[in-house]
Amino acid sequence: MTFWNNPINFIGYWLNGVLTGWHLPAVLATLLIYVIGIIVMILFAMTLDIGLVWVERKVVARFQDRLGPNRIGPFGLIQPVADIIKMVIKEDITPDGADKIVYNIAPVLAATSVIVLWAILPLASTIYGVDLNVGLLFIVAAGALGTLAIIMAGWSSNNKYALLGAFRMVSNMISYEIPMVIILLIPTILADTMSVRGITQAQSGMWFAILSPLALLIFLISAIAELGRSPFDLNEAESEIVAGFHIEYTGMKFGWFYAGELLHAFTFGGFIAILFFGGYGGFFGLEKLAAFAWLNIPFVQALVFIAKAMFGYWVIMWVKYSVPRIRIDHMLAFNWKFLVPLSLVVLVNTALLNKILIVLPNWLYVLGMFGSNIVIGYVTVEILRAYGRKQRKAEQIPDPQAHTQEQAV
Amino acid sequence: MTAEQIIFLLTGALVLGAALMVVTVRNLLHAALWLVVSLFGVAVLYAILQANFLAVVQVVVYIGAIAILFIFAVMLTRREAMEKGRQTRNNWWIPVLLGLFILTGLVVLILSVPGVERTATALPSGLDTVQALGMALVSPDAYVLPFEVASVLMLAALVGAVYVATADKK
Amino acid sequence: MSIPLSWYLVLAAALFCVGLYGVLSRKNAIAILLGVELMLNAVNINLVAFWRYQNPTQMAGQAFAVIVFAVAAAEVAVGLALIISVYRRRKTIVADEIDLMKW
Amino acid sequence: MTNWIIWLLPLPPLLAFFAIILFTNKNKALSHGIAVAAAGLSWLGSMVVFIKAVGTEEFGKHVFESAINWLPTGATWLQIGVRVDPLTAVVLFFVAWTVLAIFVYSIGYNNFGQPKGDHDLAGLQPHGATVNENGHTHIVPSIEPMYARFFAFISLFAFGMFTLVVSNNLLTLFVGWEIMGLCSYLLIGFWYGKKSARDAAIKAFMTTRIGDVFMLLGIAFVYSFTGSLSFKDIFQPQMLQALASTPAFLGLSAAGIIGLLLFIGTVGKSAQWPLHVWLPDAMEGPTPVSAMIHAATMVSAGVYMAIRIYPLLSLDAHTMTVVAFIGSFTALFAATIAVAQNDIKKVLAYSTISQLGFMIAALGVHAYVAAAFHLVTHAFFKALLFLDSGSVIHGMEHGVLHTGEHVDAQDMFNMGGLRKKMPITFWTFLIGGMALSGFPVLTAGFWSKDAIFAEAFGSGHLLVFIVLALAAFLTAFYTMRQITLTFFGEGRTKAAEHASETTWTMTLPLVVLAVFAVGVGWVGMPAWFTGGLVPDWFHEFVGGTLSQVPEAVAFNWIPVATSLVVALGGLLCGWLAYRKVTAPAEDRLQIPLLKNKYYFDEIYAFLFVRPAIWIAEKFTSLYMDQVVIDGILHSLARFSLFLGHAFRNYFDKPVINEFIADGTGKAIKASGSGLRKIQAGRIQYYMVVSIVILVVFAFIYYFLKLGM
Repeated sequence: MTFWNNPINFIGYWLNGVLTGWHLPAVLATLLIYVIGIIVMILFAMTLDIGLVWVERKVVARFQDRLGPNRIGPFGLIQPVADIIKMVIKEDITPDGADKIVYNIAPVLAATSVIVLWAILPLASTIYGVDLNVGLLFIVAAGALGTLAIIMAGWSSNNKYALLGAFRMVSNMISYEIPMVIILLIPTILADTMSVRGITQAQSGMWFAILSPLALLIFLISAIAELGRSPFDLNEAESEIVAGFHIEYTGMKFGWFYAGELLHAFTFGGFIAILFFGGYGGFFGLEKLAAFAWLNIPFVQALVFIAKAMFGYWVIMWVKYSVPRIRIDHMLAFNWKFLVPLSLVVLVNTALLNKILIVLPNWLYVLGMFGSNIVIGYVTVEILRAYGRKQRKAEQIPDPQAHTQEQAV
Repeated sequence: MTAEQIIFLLTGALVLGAALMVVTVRNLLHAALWLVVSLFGVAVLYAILQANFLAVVQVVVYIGAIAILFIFAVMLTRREAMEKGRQTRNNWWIPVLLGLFILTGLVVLILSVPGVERTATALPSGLDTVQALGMALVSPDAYVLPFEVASVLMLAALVGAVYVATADKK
Repeated sequence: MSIPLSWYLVLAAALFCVGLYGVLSRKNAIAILLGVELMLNAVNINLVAFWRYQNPTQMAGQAFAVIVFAVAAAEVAVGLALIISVYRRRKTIVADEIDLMKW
Repeated sequence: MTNWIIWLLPLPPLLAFFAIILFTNKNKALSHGIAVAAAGLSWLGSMVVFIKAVGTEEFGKHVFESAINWLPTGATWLQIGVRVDPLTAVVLFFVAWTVLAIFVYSIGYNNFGQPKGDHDLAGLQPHGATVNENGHTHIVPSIEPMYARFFAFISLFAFGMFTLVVSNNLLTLFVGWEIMGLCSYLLIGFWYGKKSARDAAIKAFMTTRIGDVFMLLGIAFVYSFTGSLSFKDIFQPQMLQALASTPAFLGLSAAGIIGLLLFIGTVGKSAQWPLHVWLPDAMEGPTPVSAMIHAATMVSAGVYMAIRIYPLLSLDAHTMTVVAFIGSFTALFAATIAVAQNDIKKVLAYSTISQLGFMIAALGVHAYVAAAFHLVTHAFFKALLFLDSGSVIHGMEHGVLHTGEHVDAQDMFNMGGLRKKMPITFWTFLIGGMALSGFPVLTAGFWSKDAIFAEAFGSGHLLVFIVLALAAFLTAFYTMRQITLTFFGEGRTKAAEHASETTWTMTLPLVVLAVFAVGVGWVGMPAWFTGGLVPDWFHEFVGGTLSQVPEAVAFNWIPVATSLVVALGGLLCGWLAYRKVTAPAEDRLQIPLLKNKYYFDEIYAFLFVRPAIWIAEKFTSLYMDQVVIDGILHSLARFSLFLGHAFRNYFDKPVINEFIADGTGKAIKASGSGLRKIQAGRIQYYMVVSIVILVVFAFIYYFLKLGM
């Protein structure tokens, strides 16, 4: 066990040695090491978050045909730091009639709900917090915490816009949790495990994105909804409810929400990478070749993972900055009438085909899975088209009354 | 006093304290939030008991669904929730006595059971509790029937809730 | 590993009694439901503890805990729906005031 | 493996029956597709079994048999199962072939592919449809209205036959037997619109029922005696010994009684005198049905059963005498009637009866193998003949529809000269006819009949021999008569001149069956003809069914000469007598006694039917029912009425109403108004109460437990 192939355990081992060398009881030592590990993990996430602020702003700028932050530091790299300083020194307001405790807990909880996700996020084959055998459910649980945080924030601000925003957000999250959970079952079926690492390793041969592209699509959509980003950002629709659930928050409390959202987005990019693009590994068996052994070095893997996560994150941003917001009833209808049934169909299809085709040679198996998804997608699109046509026909019936009035005028 | 015991005692204290807050605080929304805390503590207990699945599901179901439902209900019936009067009935002492009585009885009973002081043995190696639970829930010679019945119950509850809660249009 | 079974049982008993107190003493119907939730959880703790301490390969405890989850969810959904519709009609959710069913 | 096939043999037709009845009855093509496919499957299976059977050495010693427990009878089980021994194998062979042929034939016979009739009704024969072909309209045969139903019925029929053949015990044999009885009823009355068809159906059903009842008695007797119904157990030597040695009443042994009872079943099923009356009327049904019932399956089933129980039958000399007598008498008697019939199908019907008589008679003179042999050959050529007659009728009907002239399409005197019109039918009919009349050497009929003669003569039953010889002569005679009237000479009606050959679905089965009608005889050539070069395969094979193979009778020139003479002589006479005849008037044999079948129907009507009706109307209805039974019922009613009044006035009103009912009501009311205070409508109040009570009881229980 060297530092290079198993850094976490190596450090842990070393620390343990040191602490017990200081005559600490073993129990305390382990506890201490766990605490340290947690802190390190949070710090890492947060630093990454600072980077994300920069990335986000740059990408937005490019999408909106601007330059973005470029004054402070090379390419404005120091800009986020400036932002943070600004937030910290801003006045921290707690409005009258607000439910103080809840109001103050909410942002922390919001950020926590994101950070806990990092406990199961495997940066590399040996760099990860824990390897839960219920990892995927853990994601959902964390999402539940996020929901709670938002509703707490919205309610405790004692502000109708905040409450409305919270209601919207919660209805949004709860309803989009359903397709997400259903879709999370698909990697579970394909990899025969809910452990995130297990899923990653199961994709060393073939990405699940290829075995089930529809699942990837649905997961992406519901993830965006879960994040409450455009086009599902009704919780903070400026034009309607000013800023939604965090309308009353200022300074670093707002900062928590903001940071939380960015990190959340990136984390979901990471989960997309893990669930569908083979996470830190998954070069279609390339890494098994001796020539590419260097791909298995943990740090390389971590870099690979971050790159893939960035890709997912970028897609999310892409959607956010190019798709307009949709109305809430449309959003819920889209979920209940389209996304949930479709995801159920995909789930059943995957479950059946996976059992049936597994006997076939590998390439046929992959082909079958992919083809089936394509077929389902095509059929869905056709159905939608037919439905749309029908609606258009229904709307285009000319109203003679109006016509005559026009003539009268 | 091992680390585990410390954790257990902390969690237990959290659970019980939160539960007490649930039944005593006046602000109903706080009560709901305290419920969340208490249930989270229960989830931790499950984790200590190495029932990962249950721990996570506890969080998903109770905090993600039930607590949210409660909070919604509280908000929808805001007028009541916000009124700052006493939230307990006049003869609140009867339940107190009853509770204490039952508690003592139960504790006496529990402690009188032989072998109740024993500690758990390590899980048999190679036992994937999640997989085993899944098997148990769907294998015909185990609990598939209760499982299915429960799912039917869920469906019925769903329909009923929707029907009851929709404002009757007049 | 090092926790006696009795601790769980006692904790569960205490939680149960607290919930019972809540159920019996609170005016507000929603609060009563909260108490019920506590009691259900107490039961679950027992189930899981026994699963862990008796025979972990025999999944009865966990299975029934799951079923209790389902039942709890159903109970809350229906209960709250009822409360809300009662609130719509009678503008109250105080359990004692909802006594149409008496003689 | 083979046993599996045997078990599954009857299944496809049954499935086809249900499939057609339940699902596909709207779609004609699909229906007959299913039916034929099912028949084909059973055919395939039968062939496999047959070939395996032939391939097995000493097959008679180790037959295919498997049984399962069916009904628990106290300690033991009543077993049912399947058994294929040499006899079954050959029967299976011809059943499979004929059934398949008939199924295919039915497609054409029911005018598949023809237009729907102008005014066809379900339950009536198709009357033809008017089609407009390039300008001029003309009438063509129309498709059967109940097409799918027909195939469903014959499928069920086939199921019954296969079940009967492969079953290894009397019970399932009887089941198949009865299923066929039902199907014959359904199929004879297929055109239930016609009164004649209805009556014929009922007649057939009732008449065979008489036989079946006795057969059931016989089965019961067997079971009560031997405690088993499977042939294996019954035919054990010691069991047979016991049966033969146990005296029953009438000076007959148990074996004799059982044999007689079962044989009466055969008499009914195979239309032997005196239960023969149903068969000619059964010609009302569609021709494939006639072929099915009267050649291939049902009547053969009777004989098959008789042959099957031969070991039992042969135990008692008296029984054998009865069998021999009935057989030979029926043979002659039916032949004489057949001579005078003009309906082409009726002739065949009576010839069937007489041929079956041959078999029974053969059995009666212990000619086991000969009987089986004739059963097989007859099944082939008689099926062929029936299908041919159907084809002829079809052609005639075509002519009738074409010319619009109203003549009976079945009356031979309306035919003539058809050999040019329908060559295939003619040649196949000729072959069949020759086989029937036992045209020497070539045809199957010759060999089987010759075998019977030889056995009868060899075993010294001279009377039987002579009677059968006469019958054979008549057979040849009326066969030639039929051929001459139908095919030779000139068409006597416009319809006959416009008759046309039928579709391939009808002619193909004819050709196939014709091949067998000739070929199947050669497997049974006796040693004296082949000079021992080829052993008498059939004799060896089927004889193996019995415990020891019966030795072939020594060659004797008398029977051979006889069969030659009667066959050729009969044919010649027939030809001479009828080559010029053009009208019934010129037929010298149209004497009333024969035409009216010795007035048997009338006699039965007088002896049984009318008395029955008289008893029903005069005695049972008027006296028994209206006076005795009604009287009893009425008095009962009065009594109970009186009783009811008494109860009401002296018990119900005062005691029940006043005291119990109202009293209870009042009491409950009072207590309720007292108790209702408790129901506060407050859940928590309820909960507290209930929990307190619970706790109290828990504690009581706990301390009691400690106390113990």
